[in-house]
Amino acid sequence: MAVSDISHRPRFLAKGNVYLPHIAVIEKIIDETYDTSTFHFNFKDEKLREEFTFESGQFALVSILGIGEAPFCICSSPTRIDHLECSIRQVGRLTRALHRLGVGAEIGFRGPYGNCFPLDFLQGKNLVFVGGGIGLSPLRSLIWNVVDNRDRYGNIDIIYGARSPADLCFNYDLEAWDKDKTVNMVTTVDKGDESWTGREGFVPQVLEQVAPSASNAVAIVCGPPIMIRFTFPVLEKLGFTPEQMITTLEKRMKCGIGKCGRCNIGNIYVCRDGPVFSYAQIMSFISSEY
Amino acid sequence: MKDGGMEQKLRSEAKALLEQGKVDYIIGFEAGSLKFTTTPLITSDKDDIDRLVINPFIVNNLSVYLSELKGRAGIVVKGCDSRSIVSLLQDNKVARENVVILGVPCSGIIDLGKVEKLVGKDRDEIDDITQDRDRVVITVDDNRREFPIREVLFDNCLGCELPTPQEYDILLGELTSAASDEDKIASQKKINSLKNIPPEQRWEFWRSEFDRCLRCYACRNVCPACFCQRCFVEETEPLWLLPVPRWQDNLVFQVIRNMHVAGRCTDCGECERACPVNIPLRSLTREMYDMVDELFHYKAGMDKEASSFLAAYEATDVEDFIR
Amino acid sequence: MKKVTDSKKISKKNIAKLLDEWRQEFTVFVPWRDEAVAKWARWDGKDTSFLDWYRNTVVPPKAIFFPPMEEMFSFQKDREGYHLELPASDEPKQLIFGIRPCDAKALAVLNMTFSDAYEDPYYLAKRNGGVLVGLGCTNPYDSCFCTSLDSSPTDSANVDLMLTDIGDDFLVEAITDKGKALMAKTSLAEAVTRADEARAKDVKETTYAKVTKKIDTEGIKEKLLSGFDNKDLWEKIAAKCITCGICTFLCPTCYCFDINDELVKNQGERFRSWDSCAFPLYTKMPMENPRVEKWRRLRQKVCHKYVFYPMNFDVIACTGCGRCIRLCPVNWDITQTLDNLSAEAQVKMEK
Amino acid sequence: MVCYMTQESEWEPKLLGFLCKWCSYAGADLAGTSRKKYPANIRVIRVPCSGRVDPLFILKALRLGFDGVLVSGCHPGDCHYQTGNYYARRRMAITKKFLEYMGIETQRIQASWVSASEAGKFVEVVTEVTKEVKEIGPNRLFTDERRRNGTKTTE
Repeated sequence: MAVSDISHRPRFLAKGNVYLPHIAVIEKIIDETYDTSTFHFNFKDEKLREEFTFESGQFALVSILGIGEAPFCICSSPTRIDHLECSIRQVGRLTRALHRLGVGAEIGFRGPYGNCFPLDFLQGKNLVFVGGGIGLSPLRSLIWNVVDNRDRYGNIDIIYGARSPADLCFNYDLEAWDKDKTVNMVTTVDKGDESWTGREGFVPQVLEQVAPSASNAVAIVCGPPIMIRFTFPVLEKLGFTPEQMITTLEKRMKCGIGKCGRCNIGNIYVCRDGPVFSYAQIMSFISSEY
Repeated sequence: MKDGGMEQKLRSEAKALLEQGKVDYIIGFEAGSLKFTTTPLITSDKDDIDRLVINPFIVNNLSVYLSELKGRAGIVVKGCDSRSIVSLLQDNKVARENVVILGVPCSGIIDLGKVEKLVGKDRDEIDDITQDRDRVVITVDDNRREFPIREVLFDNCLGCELPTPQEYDILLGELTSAASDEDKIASQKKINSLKNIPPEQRWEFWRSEFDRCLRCYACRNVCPACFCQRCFVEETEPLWLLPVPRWQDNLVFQVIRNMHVAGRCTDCGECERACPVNIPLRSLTREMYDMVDELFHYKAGMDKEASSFLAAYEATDVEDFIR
Repeated sequence: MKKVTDSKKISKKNIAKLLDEWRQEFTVFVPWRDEAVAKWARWDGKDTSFLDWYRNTVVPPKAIFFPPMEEMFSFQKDREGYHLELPASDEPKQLIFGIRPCDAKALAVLNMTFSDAYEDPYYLAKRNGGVLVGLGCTNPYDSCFCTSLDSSPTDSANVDLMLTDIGDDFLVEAITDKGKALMAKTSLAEAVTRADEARAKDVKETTYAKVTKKIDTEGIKEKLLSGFDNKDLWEKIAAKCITCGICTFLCPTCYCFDINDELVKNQGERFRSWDSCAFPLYTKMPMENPRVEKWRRLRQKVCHKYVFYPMNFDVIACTGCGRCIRLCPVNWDITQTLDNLSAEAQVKMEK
Repeated sequence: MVCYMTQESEWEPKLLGFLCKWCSYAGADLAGTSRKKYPANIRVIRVPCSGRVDPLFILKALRLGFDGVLVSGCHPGDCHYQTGNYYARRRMAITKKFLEYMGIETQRIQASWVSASEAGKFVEVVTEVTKEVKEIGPNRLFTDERRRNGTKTTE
């Protein structure tokens, strides 16, 4: 993979009409599972390609003009930006239409929006990544970011699970991290099939077995809400404080910039103040509003 | 209809129903927060029962709450509302054993819009509105004026065919009689004048009416016959209509809504009353009601044993329009 | 207290002339009642009868700056790809004549949202070019409760020019530079007398007293938060709600919107339109919906206005215009809800 | 969706037909295979039964700019599913009448019974419907006033 690191570029901010999407062209589509694909794309505008920056954890509103718009996290890393990547699962009108597109098709892209994973806070710490299903995509951006600057961080544990072997996303990345001697990669599935030789078990249980130390560590958890709900108690048991747990929230969004109102929980707007939160920030309302 | 006797009877019956555990809730009316208004009261608390009222301002068709409540409910209904319940029974949306129907023989509900027009004052500027049989006394700034009640009733009440509930367990008063033919004709005035203009003008009329529709869906949500779990306008695959208040989409939405409630709509007039921008929706629903009656001799909510209108057919149904 | 000595007066007879002068420079909007509904419309150049009947409009003036539906951009698709085009903005300067203080305050609230973090170009382009000419109420509705929310029926805080009805004339106060510039241009303004000023003061006081509906905003945030997780209470409060969009669509401070695309052949448009937290689809995601039950949606509406919005912008996002009470098909009354919640909080504290 | 670029005199109506696959669709097929000519104005959507046709389909077609809609199914008593066409008949009756009340020309909404063997009748129906719709002119029901005279041809 040709790697160009853009983390040194001045931060890109949308100018003018923030609702106007940039046009991007799909360069490659990788099928991850039967219903999920990763789209590699690049801006049509050469100048924008040079200027554009983002940080791990940020999201963008991807659209097909005429169909609609929806938020997706940028799942590639800012340290590897030949192109941008979004992993998209077929769940509705827009995502199904996206899956009907081929290489060369144009999509709308506006962003990046939202906050990002707190790299400063993570530096020098041991990192525990806990991911489930397509929830790996925001983590993936951060994991590559961290791996590409390996000396700045302590131990890295990655615990990733999916419902079945066929539901595992980013197999090529999983392999790369598995080979990486400086990373402890644990892959699990809820239920394996005949050819599956790896671990079986739900992510929270596997996390408990792996039992990473909480000392000087931060856990970053992304996945379906049900997994998140069961993972936090396990982390607490392992000695993680709410400040040591980081997650991303997912809400329905239309504007992405804190105006349209639908991602509002309490006084926060997930699009404007999130999507990355520490458990300490959200523990008060996660039970009642999420 | 301000009938102390009826109110007393309602309260004692409702209390008994709750006390004997025959129902889990009572759905009735209590005084509203504004002058001359009432508001639905949905309660399982015996102490709330004394707030129940019956007066000429009990506008809402409470049967709209039936399909969402769990358990058994005692419900206060007027003639048209009771037919909505029958219609819900026909569609199996409500089980008969789960409702105790407290029937109010209705002598018509006062349309505050008409009152306002009649006296040239807004509702809150009027001091008193009292019904005395077929007269109504309206007092504004100590000035008492008397009008025939028919001048201030809702159009659908004016032409009401069945003011006494069609289906009830407890009847709270004496039977009332249907509207006179003269009143029935008067209640159809708007529709008839529409029918008398050329089709292009009629289309133009509806176009301009639906131009101001905001798509708040109050007409749909207030309608007991609109009980779909997910309305066709909310469907995205296929996307029938944009959820955008353009007159074209607004009009299609309303026409299709009318198709869906054909044979279910009992002309309770709630859609028109709820509309914040006063689109004359009853001119659509009532025409559909009459059309169904005329073509198929079917009136909504009259027979709980009958099949729902659009889920049935007769071998002899009209087909003169088919080639 | 503002100095009233700078004020002028304008005869009611001259209002048509004044509007005509302004019409040269602005698109003038006035309250308008076609056969069905009171809303805002372009002034026709003649009719000032609204001065007689106008109490407030059903559709709030937010609709002028933030319309129920607007085109965000259009696009064309050809062999070279998509071409985007912004709609032509032909009406940058709009003058709203006769806006009520509650609605003017609501626009100030909308300003906060639409200029926060990212600027909303559609709203701000219209709003920044707009002039608000306020007209104090003399006859508030029984559903109005603006005096409980740091405002009054004659509050001049959020307008450029403020008019107060003093009989045959309007007393005119120029509040902002925009307003002062407008007054400097017209020759219709006359000097005011002591008696006029006294009359204006009297009108303001009398009207203030006419607003009888009250809510207690003291500690309202804490009270609402203390009952936030009380499911039974919220279920009871929401029982009669039919979850239509009336209260939110016609609320002058509600700003939620939806974005939708339409494509016909190779050209299309992206629209934004009002949306409401009362609708279940509002928060629906493909796999789940955090607010399926209607009490959760209603709770969001109430708490957003009285708790969350103040936490972000330091102002309650309700101006007491009373539309949501007047227009609700089931007479769901937000003031009663706030009372109930306060009472509940009281009981809880006593325990 | 329909273009009005052409001169009025050259205008040909565009019809949408919802044809039951057991009868009318087969009838149309037979008309084709037996080289009977019928107007090319009709576009066909095959439906499993005339009972499948929702009034929404009809309105959507008009909304999209079709000048007329034809729903065609099996003769009474011949429905493949026993009764589907009876339900369709009720629905079509109120749809047609109600849309007429709204101000839509009644000729734009048409219904027919055409069996699989009635190729001749199918040709007849389509020819007549085309003629009738042509007489009343293009469907501009849903065109915006401001666009009616312009060249912008969508909606």
